[in-house]
Amino acid sequence: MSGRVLHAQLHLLDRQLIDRADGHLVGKVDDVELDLDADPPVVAALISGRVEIPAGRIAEVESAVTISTDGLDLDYYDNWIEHHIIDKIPGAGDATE
Amino acid sequence: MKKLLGVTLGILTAIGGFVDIGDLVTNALVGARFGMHLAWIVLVGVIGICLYAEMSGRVVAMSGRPVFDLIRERLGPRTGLLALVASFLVTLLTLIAEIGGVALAFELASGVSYLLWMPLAALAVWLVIWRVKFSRLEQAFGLLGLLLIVFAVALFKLGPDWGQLLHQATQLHPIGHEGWATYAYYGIALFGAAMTPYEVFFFSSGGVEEKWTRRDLGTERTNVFIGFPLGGLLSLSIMGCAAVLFLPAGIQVGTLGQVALPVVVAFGKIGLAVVLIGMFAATFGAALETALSCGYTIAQYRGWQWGKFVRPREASRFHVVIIVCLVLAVLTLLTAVDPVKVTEYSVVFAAMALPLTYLPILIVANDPDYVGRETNGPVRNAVGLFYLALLTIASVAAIPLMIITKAGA
Amino acid sequence: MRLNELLGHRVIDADGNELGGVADVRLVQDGPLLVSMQRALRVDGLIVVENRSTRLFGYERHVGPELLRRLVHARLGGVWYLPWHEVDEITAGTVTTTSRGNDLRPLEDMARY
Amino acid sequence: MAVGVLAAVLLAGCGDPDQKLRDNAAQTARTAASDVNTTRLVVEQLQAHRLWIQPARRMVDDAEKSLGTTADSFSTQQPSTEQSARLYEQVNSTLDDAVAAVTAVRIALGNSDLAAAERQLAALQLSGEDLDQVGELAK
Repeated sequence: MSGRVLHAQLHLLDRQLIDRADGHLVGKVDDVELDLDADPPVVAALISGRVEIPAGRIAEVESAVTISTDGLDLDYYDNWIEHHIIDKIPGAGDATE
Repeated sequence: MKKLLGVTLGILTAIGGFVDIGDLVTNALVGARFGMHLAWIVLVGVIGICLYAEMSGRVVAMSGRPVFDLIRERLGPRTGLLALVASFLVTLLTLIAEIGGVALAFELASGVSYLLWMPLAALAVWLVIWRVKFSRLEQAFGLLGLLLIVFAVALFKLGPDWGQLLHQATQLHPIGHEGWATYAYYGIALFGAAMTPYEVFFFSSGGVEEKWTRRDLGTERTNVFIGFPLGGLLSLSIMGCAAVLFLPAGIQVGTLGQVALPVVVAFGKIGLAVVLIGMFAATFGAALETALSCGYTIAQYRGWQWGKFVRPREASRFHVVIIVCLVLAVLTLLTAVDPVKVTEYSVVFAAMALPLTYLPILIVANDPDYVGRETNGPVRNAVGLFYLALLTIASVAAIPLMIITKAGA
Repeated sequence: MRLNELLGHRVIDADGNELGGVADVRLVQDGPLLVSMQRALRVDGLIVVENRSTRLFGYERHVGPELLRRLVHARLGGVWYLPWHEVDEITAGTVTTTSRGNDLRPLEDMARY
Repeated sequence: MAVGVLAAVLLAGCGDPDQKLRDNAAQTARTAASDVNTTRLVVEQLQAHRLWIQPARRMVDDAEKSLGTTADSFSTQQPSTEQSARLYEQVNSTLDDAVAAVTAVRIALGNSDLAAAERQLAALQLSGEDLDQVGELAK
C-alpha cells in the first residue's frame, strides 16, 4: 500500500523548479506550505519568491521539481529585465553561432 | 574516427584550458623563489582537481544538476549564501585578473598601456559570450592556449641540469632566504591556482550546456584524467623555466613580461610571439570562463534560467549579471591596481573558498538519488575525504599566513 | 503551516520530556502527481533529531562517505521517526506527542521507498 | 671597496637596532637585485637580437618603477646607532647606483639608442653584485 517516500526538506526545499512546457528554469523552492489540518495532512503548495505554486501543479519530483506553470507569474523579474535592458541590445533574440 | 577526433579535441581543450593567469604568474613566481622545491604541490593540486571535476561531471551527466544548484540544495539558503558570496567574489577577482592579463599581453606586444587595452578586452569578452556558441568558444581558446607548450620546449632548450631539478623536487623544504611561513603561503597559492573554484563551476555548467548524459561519462573522464594532468605538466614547465633562469640570477617574478622572459632567452623573437599569443588565449579563454561562472553561480543559487543553450533574452538576469561583472572588472582595473598583484591575491582567496564548494559535490556523488548506481567507491571516498581535510587546512591557514608573511613579501 | 517554520520545533513526549527537534517531514506519494491534484503528497510523519539541527545533508538516509556519515551522526545523536498519528498538538515552537521517547522507531529501520 | 666597508660593518657587532636595519637592508637589496638583473637580462637579449624593443621597454619600465619604490621605502628607515648610520649610507648609495643604471637603460631604450643601453651592462653587472653582497647580510 505504501507509495514512494519523500522528505520535504531533503527532496523539495531549495530544489530547482523546471517548467514542464519548455524545460526552462523558473526558480528555487524557497519554502513548502503544509496543510496540517486536512485529513490526511498534505503538502498544499510550494513557495518560490513571491509566488505560491499549488501542489496540484507539481508534475514530477526528481533531482529537480517539474511544475506546470500556466497562469503563474514566475518570470516577473526576468521579463522586467528582458524588456528594459536585454531586448535593447542587438542580437538578444538570436541563437548563438 | 569522428569519436576519436572528439576525444582528442576534448583532451587538447582541457590542456589548453587548464592554464590561466593564476597558473602563469604563481608557477613562475614560485619557481623563481623556491626552484622546484614546491613542485609537489602542483601534483597534489592536479590530483585534487581531477577528483572533483570527475565527481561534478558525473553528477551532471547523471542528474543534469550543475554544482551551484547542489550547493544551495545541500547547504541550505544560509550556508549556501555564504558559499555563494565567497565563490562569487573569488571568481570576480579572478575575472579582474584575467582581463588584466589579456590587457598586459597586448601591452607587451604593442607598448601601448594596458589601461587602454582593458576596456577593449572586456568588451570582446562580452561580445563572444553574447554571440558565440558555447562549444566553439571553449575549443577555440583551449586549442590556442596549447601554444603555451612553448614553455615545455623552452625548458629543454635552456638545457637545465635535470638531475638537479629532480633533486630540488624531492626536497620538500624552503631554501636560501625563505622561511617555512613563506614556503607554506606559496604552497597554498599554488594549490589555489591549480584547483580554482571557477574551473569546477565552468566544467559542470558546461556539462549542462553541452547536454551530457550517461553516454558522455567516458569522454568526460578521459578529458579530465588525461587533459588536466597534461595541463599540470605545462604548469610545472613554467615553474621549471623560472627555476632554471631566475633562481640563480636572484630575479623575483612580479610582471607578466618576466614570466615570458625564459621563452625569449630560449627562442628569441619567435618564441616571444608564440608565448604572447598563448598567454592571450589562455587569459582570454579564462576571462570567458570566469565571466560565465559569475553568472552561473548566482543564477544557479537563485534558480534563474541561465546558460548559452538558450537565447540571451530567455536568460536575461544571467546575462545582466555577466555585464555587471565585466563593468565592475573594468572599473577596478581603471584604478591602476596591478593585475599581477590581483592575481597573487586571487589564488590565495580561491584556496580559502574551496571547502564549501567541494563538500556538497562529495556528498551528492554518493547519493543514488542523483547518480544512480554511479556512486563513489570506497577508494574515491577515501581520497575525496583526504582532500576535503587538506582543503580545510589550507583554507584556515591562508589568512594567518598572509598576515605573518605580509602576503609573501 | 510553512515547512521552514516547522523545522526546528521542539518535540515533547507524553511525559513532558524533550526528545529533540523536528528535522524533516516524511511525505508519501501514493499516486501520480498531476492527476491526484491536491492530495498527492501526504504528510506521513516527522523526523526527529536528538540534537536539534535543521540541515541533515541527507545523512539521515545514510548515504555518503562512511567517515563523514559517522561524524554527522555523532553530532546529531539519535534520529527517529515520529508517525503523524502520534502527533498530539503543534503550538508555537513545540510539537507534543502521545508516544514516549523509547517507543519511537529509529529512522534507519524505515524503508527508503 | 664597498664590500670592505660592509664587511667591517658586519663584523663590528650585532646590536638589536642594528640587526633590524640589517634585516631590512638585506631584504631591500634582494628585491632591488631582482630588478637590476631583470634589466640586465633584457639588455643582453636585445643585444643578441632576440627581443623586440617594445616589450623590452615595457619590462625595463616596470623594473625601474619597482626599483624606485624599493629605494624610496628603504630611505625612510631610521638609523639609530653610528653603525646603523654607516650601513644606511652605504645601502642608499648602492641603491642610487642601481637606480641610475636602470634609469639610464630606460632612457636609452626610450630613444631607441641600443648602443647606450649596452654601455650600461657593466654598471648593471657591478650594481647587481654589490646588491647581492648586501643581500647576504641577513636572512
